[in-house]
Amino acid sequence: MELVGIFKYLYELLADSGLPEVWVELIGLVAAAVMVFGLLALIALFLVWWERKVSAHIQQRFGPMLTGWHGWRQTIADALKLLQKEDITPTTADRPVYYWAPIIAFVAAFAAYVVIPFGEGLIVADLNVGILFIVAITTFTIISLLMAGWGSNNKYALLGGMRSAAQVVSYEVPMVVSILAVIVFAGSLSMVQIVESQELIYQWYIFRLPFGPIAFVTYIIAATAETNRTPFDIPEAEQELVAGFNVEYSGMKFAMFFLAEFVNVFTVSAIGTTLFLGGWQGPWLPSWVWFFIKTFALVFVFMWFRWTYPRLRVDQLMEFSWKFLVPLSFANLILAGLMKYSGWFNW
Amino acid sequence: MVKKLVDAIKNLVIGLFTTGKHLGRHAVTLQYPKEKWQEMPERSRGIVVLLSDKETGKLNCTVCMLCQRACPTAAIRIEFEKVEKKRVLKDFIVDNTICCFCGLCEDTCNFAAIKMAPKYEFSTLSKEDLIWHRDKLQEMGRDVPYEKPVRKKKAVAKKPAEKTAGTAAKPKTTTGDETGKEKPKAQNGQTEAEKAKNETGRTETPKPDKVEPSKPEKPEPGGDDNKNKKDDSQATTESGESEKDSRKESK
Amino acid sequence: MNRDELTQYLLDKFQDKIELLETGRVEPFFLIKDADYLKSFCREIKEDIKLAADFLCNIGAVDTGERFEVVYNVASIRKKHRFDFKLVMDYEGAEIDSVQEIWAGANWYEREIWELYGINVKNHGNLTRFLLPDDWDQGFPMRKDWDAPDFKRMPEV
Amino acid sequence: MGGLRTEEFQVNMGPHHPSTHGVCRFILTMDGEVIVRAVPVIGYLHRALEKICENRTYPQCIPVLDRFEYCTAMSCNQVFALAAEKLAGLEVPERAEYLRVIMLELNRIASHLIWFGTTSLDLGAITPFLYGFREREDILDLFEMTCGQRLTYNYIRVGGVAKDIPPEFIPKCRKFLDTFDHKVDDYERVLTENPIFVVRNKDIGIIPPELGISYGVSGPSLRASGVRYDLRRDDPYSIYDRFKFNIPVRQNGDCYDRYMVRIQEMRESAKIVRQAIEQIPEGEITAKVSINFKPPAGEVYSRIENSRGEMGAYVQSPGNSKKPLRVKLRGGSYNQLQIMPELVKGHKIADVVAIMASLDIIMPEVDR
Repeated sequence: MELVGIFKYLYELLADSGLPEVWVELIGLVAAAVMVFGLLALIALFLVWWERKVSAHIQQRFGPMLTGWHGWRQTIADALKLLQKEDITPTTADRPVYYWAPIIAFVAAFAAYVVIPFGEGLIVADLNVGILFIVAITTFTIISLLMAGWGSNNKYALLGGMRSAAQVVSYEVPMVVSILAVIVFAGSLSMVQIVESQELIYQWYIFRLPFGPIAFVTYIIAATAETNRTPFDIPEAEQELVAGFNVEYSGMKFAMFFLAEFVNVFTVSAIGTTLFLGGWQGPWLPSWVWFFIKTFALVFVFMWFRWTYPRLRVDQLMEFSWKFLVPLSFANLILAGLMKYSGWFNW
Repeated sequence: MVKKLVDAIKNLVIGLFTTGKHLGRHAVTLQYPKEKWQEMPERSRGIVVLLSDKETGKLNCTVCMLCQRACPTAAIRIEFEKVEKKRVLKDFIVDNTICCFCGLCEDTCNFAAIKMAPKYEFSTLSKEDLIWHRDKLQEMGRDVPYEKPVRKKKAVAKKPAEKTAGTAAKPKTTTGDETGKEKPKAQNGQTEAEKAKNETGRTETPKPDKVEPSKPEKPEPGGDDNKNKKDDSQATTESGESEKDSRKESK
Repeated sequence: MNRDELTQYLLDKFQDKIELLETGRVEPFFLIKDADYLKSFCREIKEDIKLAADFLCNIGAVDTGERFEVVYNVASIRKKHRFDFKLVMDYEGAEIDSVQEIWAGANWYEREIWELYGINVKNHGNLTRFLLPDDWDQGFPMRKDWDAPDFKRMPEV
Repeated sequence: MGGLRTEEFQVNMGPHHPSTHGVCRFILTMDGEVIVRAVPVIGYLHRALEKICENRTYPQCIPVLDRFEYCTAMSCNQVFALAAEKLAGLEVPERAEYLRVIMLELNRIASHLIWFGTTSLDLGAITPFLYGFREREDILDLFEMTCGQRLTYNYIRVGGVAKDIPPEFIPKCRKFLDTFDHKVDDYERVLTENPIFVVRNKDIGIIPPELGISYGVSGPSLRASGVRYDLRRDDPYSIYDRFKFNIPVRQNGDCYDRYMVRIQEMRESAKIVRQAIEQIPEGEITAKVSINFKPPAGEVYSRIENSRGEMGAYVQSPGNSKKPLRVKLRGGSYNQLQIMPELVKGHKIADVVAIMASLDIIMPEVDR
């Protein structure tokens, strides 16, 4: 709660200084946005490093070791290297499309954090349609991938872009429907209220049998597909499409895609934590610590998937979504509705 | 259908646990420039070196040209002049850019004059530096332990691989230029334990700081000469204990 | 069938069309006297129940310095025996018949022979360069008399 | 969809592509994600090994042929040594034969481990790749201990082997074999039953037995189609008739069966090595071979069972010469790449990768 206290203090300080109220609001929002941005950039860098370490240890290697303690400075060095790199635009590229694609991916990845509660009271804006906002914003990623695939004017990139469009559209459905099941129970679209409705551990939606676990698994699978990670990383698919949609990107543009991917992983984990794992709720520790522990645990699960499983083929992926995941999630939604209104397990 | 689904989930989880199991294990790799194998296998074929007599410091090479003839890539060139009907070595050139590290030269040599030493770090900044001449080859070979072969009468006609076969005949008379300091060669019907003892006696002394063969910062080969001659005095052959199993550095 | 039986059977079956060569060391080695007979020979050894040479191991051309030879190594998976036969031809107008209809795998071997030796292959259908660069114009490198500016022979010592 | 105009387009897969196992190029004509036509383009790795061999003496050919198929360089040594021995009528001492079998089978395991790694890598699972290479490293340590090199061994020579094994070889080999079965279990746990892996491989790239034989496909790829044909059993060379081992055969001929056959072959090879190190006698390790080895005139085709199918060497000796007149090499990958266009037709682009991985194609063997 100390963090919130600091914010409140600064806010009051500004208000006391005699500025007009509009300005105070504006400065407060900008400050919060900058803080969230900085925090997420740090988290993304950390995740890159962490993924490398996790993969290395799963494969009985060391991973980066030479830069700092267990190579913790490695991603910083990598980011600096990418910044210095020549930014190549293919001559046949569709320039505006090619140029805007990584920016849209980047912005879309970060915008979702406006409504994610990092802790009790630690939220930029508690929208009453928070979850809807997230679903809408994260879908922007498809547009950026499609733009990248089209704008590069490369066959591999085009195949990758098309694959990602098909994939994200297919998996958006089970993901939203599994989220809906939670919303039905919580009775609110606001992230804060969803978290507040699962105060005790048995109230977490993952433990609300029988619909909770099913919704959670559906959500995790759909989220893996949404973030283009193995076993659903067919838009990139190094072994088939070389690098898929970002095959022509280099330098900072590539870094933006890369960071956006990791921010997206963190996003879906954060949403998963908020919806199913009780968000910031937890004893003894400060609320934001609980939030980060749970979120990183989920991120680790995603990484674990990535370094264990092979990749599905594009048609099998669609088949899995439409023939299995979508019916399952809809059935689960009906089940959740029945549970809510019949009063079973309604603790 | 349900059984299939349960099986699928079960196997996915098994896969996760198998990779998860490895997460806690220690890495099997080495951090190369920092950690190295303490000791290369004795037979490891690295760079070609010329061996010289431990006492006199002279090269063992008798300019018989067998290695040059055996080389499949023509990486070896021997230059000699004839003094009183005897060949005298002028230069011995090994082109490491085309050497294929097959070890045929070592196998062919009957005088323990050329060897593929277990050294592998000899990268240079320019291609020309990889063409090594006699002096450089001799320096590289100073600290390489070897055993002088006991020559049978018709050793030249035999396939060289027989030398290591453990079937060599009893030690016989040696020729004049070999100063008779060699150990008796492994005999026929030798037990394995004896053989092992014999071989551990020949292990290379681990000298990590001396193993760097060519240092790019050194400008001319002439400067190399003097430095390495000083090093030569330190080149002692202590009999390595049986550290074969602990080749990886302990952590 | 062991080696002798196989040799005898082949000699009996094809009479004067083939000739047993002494150069073969382990498996029987035949010379097909008439190059035009190759295709029907191949078809017969494949369709004969006792020979059943259904597996083409290898086709290789040889430039002996005087003439070309094209060597076929065939095996039978069912009968588990193996034998070789070859064709001999002059440099001038060297030509073989394609055996792709009998063994589909012969395609690339014949292409290789055409490319590296300059032996023409009739009825092949796809004689294009594949091992050498597409713009290769330095002749047929596997011939004994082939020479090129950057081709070095081993120095004789 | 009557109003929508579609057209085929071409994708150049390779020569610089992560999963073409070297520098192979496929010109794929695609209809969306589906392949209409595939044309393999090879020759990027052509080193004219056959021409080089015509210019070398018999002992010198062996290090050159190490580069023929560097994943199983022992087989390359063996096939050429076998041809030269057949030409000269040499008898190889018994201990040398045992050493050869040990090395060949260990090399087969090492090669299959590479295949295992690249297969999983091509299907997107990166971790098994590293596991495979971890065990391969142990085998390479054994090789380095014996012959001094890790990849291009030059170990099996005409008339025998180059060096006897060091005394610590057998304990170390035994230790490796004892743990190896568990390691294979580990691999299987990650991939074999994994539903994603199964759907990626089942019914993909089916080789009917007749088509496979006609194209000259051999080795594990043919045995997966139900043809029980293994040269170690059916045309025994060396001393393979002394060992007890099974020949794994599967019936469907798809990628999954090829995977299963190879996995089981690793276990069988380990069995052979175990028997060989139990039985190995003392004795000479090489026959008497003159340094000026000159086989009499003749021609010979020798073939052995390599991890990628039948590996053969046709050697013609002109007589009274230290150099062969002609060396023609045959590798299993050559024929397996030839059949690729037939297999990939109608499949997706992701299946090209799966099929190529399952056939275990390696480009140096194709291009030579």
